[in-house]
Amino acid sequence: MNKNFKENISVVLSGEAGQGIQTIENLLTRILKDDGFNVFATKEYMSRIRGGSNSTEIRVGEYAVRSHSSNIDILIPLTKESVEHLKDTISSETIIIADMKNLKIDYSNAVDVPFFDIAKEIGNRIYSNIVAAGTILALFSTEKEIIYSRMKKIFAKKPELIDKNIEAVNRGYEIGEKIKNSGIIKIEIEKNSKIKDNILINGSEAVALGAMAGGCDSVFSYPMTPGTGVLLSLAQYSKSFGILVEQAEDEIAAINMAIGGWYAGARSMVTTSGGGFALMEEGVSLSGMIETPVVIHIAQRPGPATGLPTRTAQEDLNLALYSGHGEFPRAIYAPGNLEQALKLSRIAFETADEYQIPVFILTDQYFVDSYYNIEKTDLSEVRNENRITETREDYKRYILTENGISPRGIPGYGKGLVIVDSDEHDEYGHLTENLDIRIKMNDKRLSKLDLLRKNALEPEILGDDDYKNLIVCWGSNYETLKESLKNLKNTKTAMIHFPQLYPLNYDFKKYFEKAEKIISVENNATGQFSNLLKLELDAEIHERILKYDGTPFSAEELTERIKKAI
Amino acid sequence: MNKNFKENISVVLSGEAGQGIQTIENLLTRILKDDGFNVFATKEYMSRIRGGSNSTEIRVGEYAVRSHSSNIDILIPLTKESVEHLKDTISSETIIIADMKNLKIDYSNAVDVPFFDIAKEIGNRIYSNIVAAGTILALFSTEKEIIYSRMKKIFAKKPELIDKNIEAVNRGYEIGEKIKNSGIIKIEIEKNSKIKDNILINGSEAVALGAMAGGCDSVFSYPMTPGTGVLLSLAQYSKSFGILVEQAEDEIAAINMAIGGWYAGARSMVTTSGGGFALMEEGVSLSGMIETPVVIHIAQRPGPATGLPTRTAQEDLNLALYSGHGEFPRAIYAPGNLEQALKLSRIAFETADEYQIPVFILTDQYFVDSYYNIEKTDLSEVRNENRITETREDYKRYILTENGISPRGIPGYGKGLVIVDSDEHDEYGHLTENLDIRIKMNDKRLSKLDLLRKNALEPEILGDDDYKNLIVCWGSNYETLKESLKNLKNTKTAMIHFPQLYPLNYDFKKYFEKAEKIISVENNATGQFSNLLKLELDAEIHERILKYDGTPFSAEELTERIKKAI
Amino acid sequence: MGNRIELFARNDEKEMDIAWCPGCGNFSILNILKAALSEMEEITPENMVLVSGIGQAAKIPHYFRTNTFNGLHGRSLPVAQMIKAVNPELHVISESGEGDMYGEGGNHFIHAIRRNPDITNLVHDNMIYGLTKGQASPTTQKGTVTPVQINGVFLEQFNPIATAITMGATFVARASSGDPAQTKEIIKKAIRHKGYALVDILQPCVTFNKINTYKWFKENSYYLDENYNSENKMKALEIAFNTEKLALGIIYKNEDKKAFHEQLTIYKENKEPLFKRKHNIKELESFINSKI
Amino acid sequence: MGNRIELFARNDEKEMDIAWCPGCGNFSILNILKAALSEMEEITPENMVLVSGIGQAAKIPHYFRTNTFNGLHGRSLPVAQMIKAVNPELHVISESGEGDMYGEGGNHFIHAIRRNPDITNLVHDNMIYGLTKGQASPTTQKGTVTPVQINGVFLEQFNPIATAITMGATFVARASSGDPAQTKEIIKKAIRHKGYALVDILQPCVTFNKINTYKWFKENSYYLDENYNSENKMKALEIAFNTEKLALGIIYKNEDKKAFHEQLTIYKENKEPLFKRKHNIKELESFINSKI
Ligand SMILES: Cc1ncc(C[n+]2csc(CCOP(=O)(O)OP(=O)(O)O)c2C)c(N)n1
Ligand SMILES: Cc1ncc(C[n+]2csc(CCOP(=O)(O)OP(=O)(O)O)c2C)c(N)n1
Ligand code: SF4
Ligand code: SF4
Ligand SMILES: [Mg+2]
Ligand SMILES: [Mg+2]
Repeated sequence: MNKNFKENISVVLSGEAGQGIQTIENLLTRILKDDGFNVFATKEYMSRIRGGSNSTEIRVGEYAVRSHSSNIDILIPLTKESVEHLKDTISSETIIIADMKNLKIDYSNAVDVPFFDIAKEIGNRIYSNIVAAGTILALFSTEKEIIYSRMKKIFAKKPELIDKNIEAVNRGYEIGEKIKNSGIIKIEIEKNSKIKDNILINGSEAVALGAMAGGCDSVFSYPMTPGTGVLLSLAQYSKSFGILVEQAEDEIAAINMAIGGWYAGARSMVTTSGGGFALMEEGVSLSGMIETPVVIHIAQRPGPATGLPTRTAQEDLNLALYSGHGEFPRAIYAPGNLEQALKLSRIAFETADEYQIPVFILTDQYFVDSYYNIEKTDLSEVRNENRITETREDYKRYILTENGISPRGIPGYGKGLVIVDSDEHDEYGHLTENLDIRIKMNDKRLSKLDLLRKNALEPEILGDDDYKNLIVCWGSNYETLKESLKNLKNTKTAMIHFPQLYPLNYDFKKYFEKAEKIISVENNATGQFSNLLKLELDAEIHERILKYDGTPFSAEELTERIKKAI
Repeated sequence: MNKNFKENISVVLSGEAGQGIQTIENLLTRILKDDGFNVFATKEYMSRIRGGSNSTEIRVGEYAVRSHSSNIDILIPLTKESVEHLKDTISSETIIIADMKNLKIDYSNAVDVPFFDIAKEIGNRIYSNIVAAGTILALFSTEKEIIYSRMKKIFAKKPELIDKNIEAVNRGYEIGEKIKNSGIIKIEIEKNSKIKDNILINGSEAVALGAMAGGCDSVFSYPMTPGTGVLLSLAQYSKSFGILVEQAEDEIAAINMAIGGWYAGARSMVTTSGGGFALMEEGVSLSGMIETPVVIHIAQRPGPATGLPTRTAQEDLNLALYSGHGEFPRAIYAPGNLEQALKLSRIAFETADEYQIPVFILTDQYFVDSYYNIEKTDLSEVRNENRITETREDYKRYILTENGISPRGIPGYGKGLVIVDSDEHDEYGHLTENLDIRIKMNDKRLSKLDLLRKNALEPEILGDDDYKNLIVCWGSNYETLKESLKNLKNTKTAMIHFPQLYPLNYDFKKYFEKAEKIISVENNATGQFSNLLKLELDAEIHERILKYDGTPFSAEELTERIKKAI
Repeated sequence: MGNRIELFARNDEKEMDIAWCPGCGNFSILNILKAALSEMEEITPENMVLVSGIGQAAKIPHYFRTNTFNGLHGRSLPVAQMIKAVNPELHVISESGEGDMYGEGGNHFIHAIRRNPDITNLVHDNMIYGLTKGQASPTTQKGTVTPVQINGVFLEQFNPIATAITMGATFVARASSGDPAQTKEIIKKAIRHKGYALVDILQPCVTFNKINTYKWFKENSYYLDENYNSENKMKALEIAFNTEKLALGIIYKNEDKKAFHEQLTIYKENKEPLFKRKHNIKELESFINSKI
Repeated sequence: MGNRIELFARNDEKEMDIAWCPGCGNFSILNILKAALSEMEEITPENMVLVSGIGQAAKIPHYFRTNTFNGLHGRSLPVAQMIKAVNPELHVISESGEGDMYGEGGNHFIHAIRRNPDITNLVHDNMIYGLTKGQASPTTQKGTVTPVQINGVFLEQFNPIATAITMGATFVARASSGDPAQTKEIIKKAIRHKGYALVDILQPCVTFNKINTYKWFKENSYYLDENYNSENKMKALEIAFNTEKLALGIIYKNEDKKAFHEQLTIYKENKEPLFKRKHNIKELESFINSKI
């Protein structure tokens, strides 16, 4: 069963919640990156704190690997159940490295390593995950110094744990070297020393950091998986950057707090998931009416209702798109990768500020929980603009202007008064039932949509310029589809990815007019974005590739489904 | 300025909140109906309890008059401001009957009647509205007996008021007779003695009574204009029919209460307006997930946010259509007239019960506040069906069936247990993270949409069978468009009205394919139903006639706009 | 009697994969509730409904054999109240974590009490958001550091006992998951109480709450005296405000108030649950047609 | 000083069309608030914000000259708290009807108090839903018949004073719209209190509440004694629970608690409101690039 791995390899670690799968995910990805590999890690987990079966998939490559693979090259299970749990993705090619005896696993393509016995020798069964990590690192021929130095950083706050953990890694490493030398597993993936300077973050962190680049100085949130990641990141960063982090009593409070924050000059966001956002809709409408910005991050998960709380989906585009009663403009961004997340979260704040509207950042569980290395970021172009105006004495908050945007004042800055009202109002902001003013104000608000549309971010097209088949996707399917496209090797095929989902520039029709066959890829059961494309761009989607079991597409799976569809 | 009125006449009464405009509306419509006239009354009012300017429009006709007219034949103002308020609708043809001196009104086409002085002679200025009513009734030559008998009914609970009021009516009547005899105003509208047996209700009452015909036995609501009317009606009817009426602490409680009610075997509804409904969306998603029915009445008003609380709009179709996170089926009905309201509210309960989904009844302020006479209703065909099943021991709430519908049990009825869960669940209703079951359950839920679609209510087509122009409308524009179509006298033009907005049977495409020009009529700024028709039926709407100033279309206005559009 | 406990066990109890951490106080509460119900002959899995929200505690109905409504986070009380109202023959228990009940569900908590519905409200109070991994809940103690409250909680701790009494609750108790025997008795009394009954149950979360441990709860609580008069509201409040030492037992009780459903006119003449009633369509028709 | 009252009057005050009924208690509250503010030199229309929800009471900011946030029904407190938190230089008053504040907004009410934000919460308590035409509110008296509660309200009356004290409010008062002089003084103290201050203001609704009239309020209320010690929580609660006779004045006060914004780390070193701060993009860039 000797196997050679060249371009890339996928290693999956599985076990129960509480067995420290996340610790090795963190350890391995960082160390392998330090060693010059491209890394990608994604996890899938159950809605529980202990037990069950979770897994982390780590892909390591010579070239950037940035999407989930349904192919497991090496599986390291820490429970018997987790093998069962993954049975559909284990192939005849998969090599299992496991404590076969202790786990009572019976499998032909296996390398038996007594992880648990070794851990117990070190002093505690819980070290078994670290032993396993050592084994893997040996297979990658990672130097000990690189390992130790990263481990010291990771355990910096718990120095008492370092010795035992290093012992565990060493013991695993020994075994890994034996495996390597035996020739069973041979990893020949090129390293690139530049990669060690890459940053390694996940989607939540990218959204949080991007928001900060957009000037985010306050976050109001009620915890909800998988939206909480952004809250936790901002809380953590608030140590170094002055960020007001407040957990609200419920989601309704959260969005009203954020709007109150913006009104008084802060730049606030909320972060939640579909069910929590459903409670915020009246607030979205308030933002639309009083033209006070707000930035809303929704990390999607499968519904309806509680659904599958820790799984992934793209089911809440319609929810965001049509949220709030009445009619008013909004913008929706959906990052396709970490670079986009950094950029679009920043832009979300800028758009909110400029157009004075609610702005959405739509991600999903798969996206926020996935890590990979990206190049260092360059913010030198970022302007620290704050469009608030110093008010004059007779300041009119809703002065009618040509493009619908009225200079936004805040209380306490200038001589004027800032009056906002959720009722229909006049230019000063005072309640009115004058129906002519109503029409003017409604037109004013909606007219901002035209400008938004004109300035909509361009979609990205990849593949054959001279395409016949065009595959449309949004959000986290970007990198997966990119990999599939490469696998496909089909000329005449291109992909198009929309970083901004709404509104769209009517010019974008041209991309669809060229295509003979249009295929969409979405993680939902009804094709929500496909419908939007029909409404916005008259695009007729010929085939919809949909998935709604709570897991992301893998590149392999998507390749196959596209092949069938073309 | 002598004027003769033949087929129909419109009389407008205007004044401040608190001046008893509603009392005369009630009095006049009922008495005129008793006298054999077709009557229609609609009011427009400000969001305040006293003061401001409100008005009631009463149309009286030989044939059914069922829509707002922008034409005022006779105006009876009780304040000077209310004349100003109506200035755009007063034409050179309008006759004003008013206490010119006291109101200090200067107008050429006026009949001066000292309503206030007479009222003071009777004992109190507040009788002026009744004096005015008397004047109008004399113009219609309504016999005193008819007037007295209705007044006795209306004042049945306050017998001490009857004498003064009858005196007031008589005094007004005398003056009316003089005007009539002078020939200034001559009303020659035919009476029809059958009409006196017609029922006279408004939209709120029709929705409430229809719901009761659908078995509604409980209502949970947080007050919100204009949705409160249905709550008040049900509260009032609960005296004679056993209905549980509970005011919830907020809208979130209301919808969860209603779902709890259905779960335990009651038939519950909520009633609200857009902003209140925005808070219910998580609950809608719950209903979709646990397949526990709920009926939601939304009386629309202009948004966003608080908007124009007492005005009318059709802005919340998208809100209902896309409400709730995740994907699940729903049905939306929107009555076009009172007969439809009686029927569709009943059907809403039947659909909710049969398909175990959230079902919407969409109305608007104009609709719920308008009165007219309709024929007596016949419920002999109504089956008192309750589809709940007596459970067996091993009852599975979500047993997979061919059409997606599982027999619905309730706790305490049968030997089985009824387990519902907002998480993804297995056939028993227990939480699961099995992804195969997830797909099956999601498919099961969504498959109900196919059946709903197949059984969708047919739209109604009126006008030339051989149409080139097709005018689409929904909800309360039905009767207005009908009248406009009559005015239009254009052959080759037909109208289509959808009592069920969603889902639509794909067969309905045929109605659009035939048309050369399709025009839509909606009370919103974006054409929400037009977009839905594009998505559902591929209908391309060529022209959208939209109105969003908070007032309904009048037949005259709509006629003009259609003429331009054709 | 011993056998009745089986009644409330799922058929597949052996294979049942419980999502709680080993050592969690929830296990104990699950067992206590089963034991309490098994000792109440009037209750069967068929004539009761367990209503819960979302959270670790709120998973409890899945480990039970009974009618279950596992609804939305924070929304168990509106559901529970109206299940009881439309069918008073059912025994209704609304059960969830304290975040669910006092945080997201806070408005329902205060207003449900005002109705005095005849339901039992069991709250697993682990002073933390368990399922979402350890953020502060309304009852989290000041100073507790969490991944969100990185500098420690400084909000006033929510006092469920005092709040319930203030709102006019008719049965207010505190119990501990660490003491099955007495907690069982408290729960039985709560269920038998005719009106709204709150039992706030102290429950260690061994994973995320390292402050309020089994030991801490033991050291910081005491049982009310046998002779304690639970009908004195001011006294009860005084006890409730003592958060140095948490009182266990029935802190306040008032048997004189009618339950919500007992005040409803729908049950004045007809005691039948709504689902058994036939609507008289003929009568409705005449009623509509009388609106002339 | 007399002149300062003009400061808070709208320029178009003459033409202003006030939506309240003649005789409504809201007029008096409007005037009292203007008078109170005019006597507080530290406050100007520019450095304060009046935040309201929706209802008759909530229209008050429109008859005022000041910064205004007239938001959603029930949601003034979340907005008001964070306006203060992001700019502590502003004086923030959150004002609405009791339905707005204790009904729809109930969850914010209880949890806002736990934060002790330095805002003033004025509640026009007319014991009825005015704007929606007379349904019961949380403080509606038992027995009141309304178009929805056709057989009379039977829910326990919500007690805002007792609730606020129970939640740990640091300033809790009741006042009457019928007594401008004393109410003005109470409001001034509430505004000057450093922390959350509730003033529940009894307000007759002459149109929809025929029970709790001017006369009724007069006959059923009394002022607390001059010597009354408002720092005794249990005593304050006892007074709060006496709903036969409603106490007027400052019922409870606690000056020892820090306000919300005073506890925030963002103000530990830098006192500037957030809008004045420049974000250091270079520093952020290095921070991001250090995440290797
Ligand atoms: C509307 C909504 N908001 C947030 C969540 C996420 N959520 C699930 S459980 C929970 C808190 C659980 O805490 P608690 O009620 O104390 O229960 P425990 O897990 O501690 O038993 C939260 C915030 C949700 N499911 N729905
Ligand atoms: C979400 C939402 N629900 C309901 C309403 C309707 N509404 C407006 S004001 C009000 C009650 C007002 O009562 P209160 O707060 O006591 O003020 P009052 O009018 O008595 O001064 C209600 C229910 C609304 N505007 N928004
Ligand atoms: S996280 Fe806490 S509450 Fe949840 S199961 Fe584990 S120990 Fe129990
Ligand atoms: S309805 Fe009542 S509260 Fe509203 S203005 Fe009139 S009297 Fe005042
Ligand atoms: Mg908890
Ligand atoms: Mg009120």
